[in-house]
Amino acid sequence: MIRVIVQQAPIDTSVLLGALELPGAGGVASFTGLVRADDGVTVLDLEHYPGATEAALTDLATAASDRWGLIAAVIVHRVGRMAPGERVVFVGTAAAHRASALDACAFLIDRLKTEAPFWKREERGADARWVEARDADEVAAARWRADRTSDRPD
Amino acid sequence: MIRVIVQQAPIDTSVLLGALELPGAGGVASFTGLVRADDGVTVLDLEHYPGATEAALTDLATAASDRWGLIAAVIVHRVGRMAPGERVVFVGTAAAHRASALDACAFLIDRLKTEAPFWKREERGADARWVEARDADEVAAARWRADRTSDRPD
Amino acid sequence: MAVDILYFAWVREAIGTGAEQVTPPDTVVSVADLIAWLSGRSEGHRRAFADPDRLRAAVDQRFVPLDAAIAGAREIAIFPPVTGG
Amino acid sequence: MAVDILYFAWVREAIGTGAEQVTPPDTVVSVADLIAWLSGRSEGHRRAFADPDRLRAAVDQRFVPLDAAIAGAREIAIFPPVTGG
Repeated sequence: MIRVIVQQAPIDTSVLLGALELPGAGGVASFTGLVRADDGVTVLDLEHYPGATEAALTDLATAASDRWGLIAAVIVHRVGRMAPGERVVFVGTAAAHRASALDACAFLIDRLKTEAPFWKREERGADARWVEARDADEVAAARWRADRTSDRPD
Repeated sequence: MIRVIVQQAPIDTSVLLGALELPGAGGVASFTGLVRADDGVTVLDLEHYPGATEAALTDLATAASDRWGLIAAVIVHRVGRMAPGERVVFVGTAAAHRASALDACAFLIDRLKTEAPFWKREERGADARWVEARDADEVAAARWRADRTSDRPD
Repeated sequence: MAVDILYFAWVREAIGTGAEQVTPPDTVVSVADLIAWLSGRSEGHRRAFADPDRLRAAVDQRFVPLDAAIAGAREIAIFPPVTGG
Repeated sequence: MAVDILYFAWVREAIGTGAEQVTPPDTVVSVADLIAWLSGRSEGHRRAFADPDRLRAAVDQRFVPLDAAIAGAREIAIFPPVTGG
């Protein structure tokens, strides 16, 4: 089961997490990204490339499913304006064993950061600036690019 | 915030996941372990060592908090009899950045498997057997024993 | 041949529009050629495209390097490195 | 001196009780000594402790290797390798 959603509405993580608990699943992993509430940001505004975004996320979810034999992979990304503390993104995976679910979840959020066409604009009161891409995100994504199998057992 | 619970009651993951979204948290990671519904098990019965269990889980959560500078670490483990599809364990972490939350979450479930005094007994109809410890779990736990820092950037 | 050009984030803001249709000459073969050619359209284009190292592109919704050919493309998007998640 | 002994999982089942109080002689210094000494208490103990490689132990609720000393211990638990999570 692959599910990819780009939405304006707030993300309901409890519904998403529960939906991953499918027959055969021994482990469900999730990652939720939040607007940091501690760095002076008053609004996070997220722009995306409609159509291309959904295609990129579907490609990632399919790649993770194939590589780790997932039972389910879900990616939900919010766009538009959001406040500190709100959820920006949810990634969830289900697999027979925990290592597959955990590795696939980390893979999806790492790769999403560099491969899905979203752009963040931070507002701090009247000041607004586009967030710069981080080299560290490229490094994190590159970890998964080599066709290395996990160093953890399943 | 460190929270460790050993309980007979079903685990409510949505409440636990939501409670990790504290100020300063940019990433929340979770792992939920489920009774596999596909291998003929009709009942999973979980025994533990009261007192020692809570101490072991608290030690693990504290170690993870210190190592990754977590904002929150939560471990909830169910004991007693449960049916296929039910949740056995929930591990959740919150950190400023995603890598810390993800690594700490994997660390907690890997180490819990070999260091917390729980024992699983599987029933398949009238047949019951104690689950054998798996070498693979020792290997997974050993990954974290060396004081290696994560190979992913924060 | 006419092609739809899309802009996102600060590229869109600098140019002042998120989409336009253009008909580049035959000498425009790659995305990089297109960017150089578009730079002449306005002061906003010139500013947005001043440093091609800061630009990324997609042809028909697939990410491509800037030296990718644009022959046959219907939709070309030009934007900064992505920052989602 | 009297010490509380706890058993878990199949060790508990083989012995037929989850807890007992014993007073080992002074020659019983380590957990391994204790296990060998307890083996003589019943057929169930003998079966449970037949293969010490399959046993783990905790002294006063802290995991210890089987060669750990038990001097001063109030509570010693003997059990199979753990299988939680």
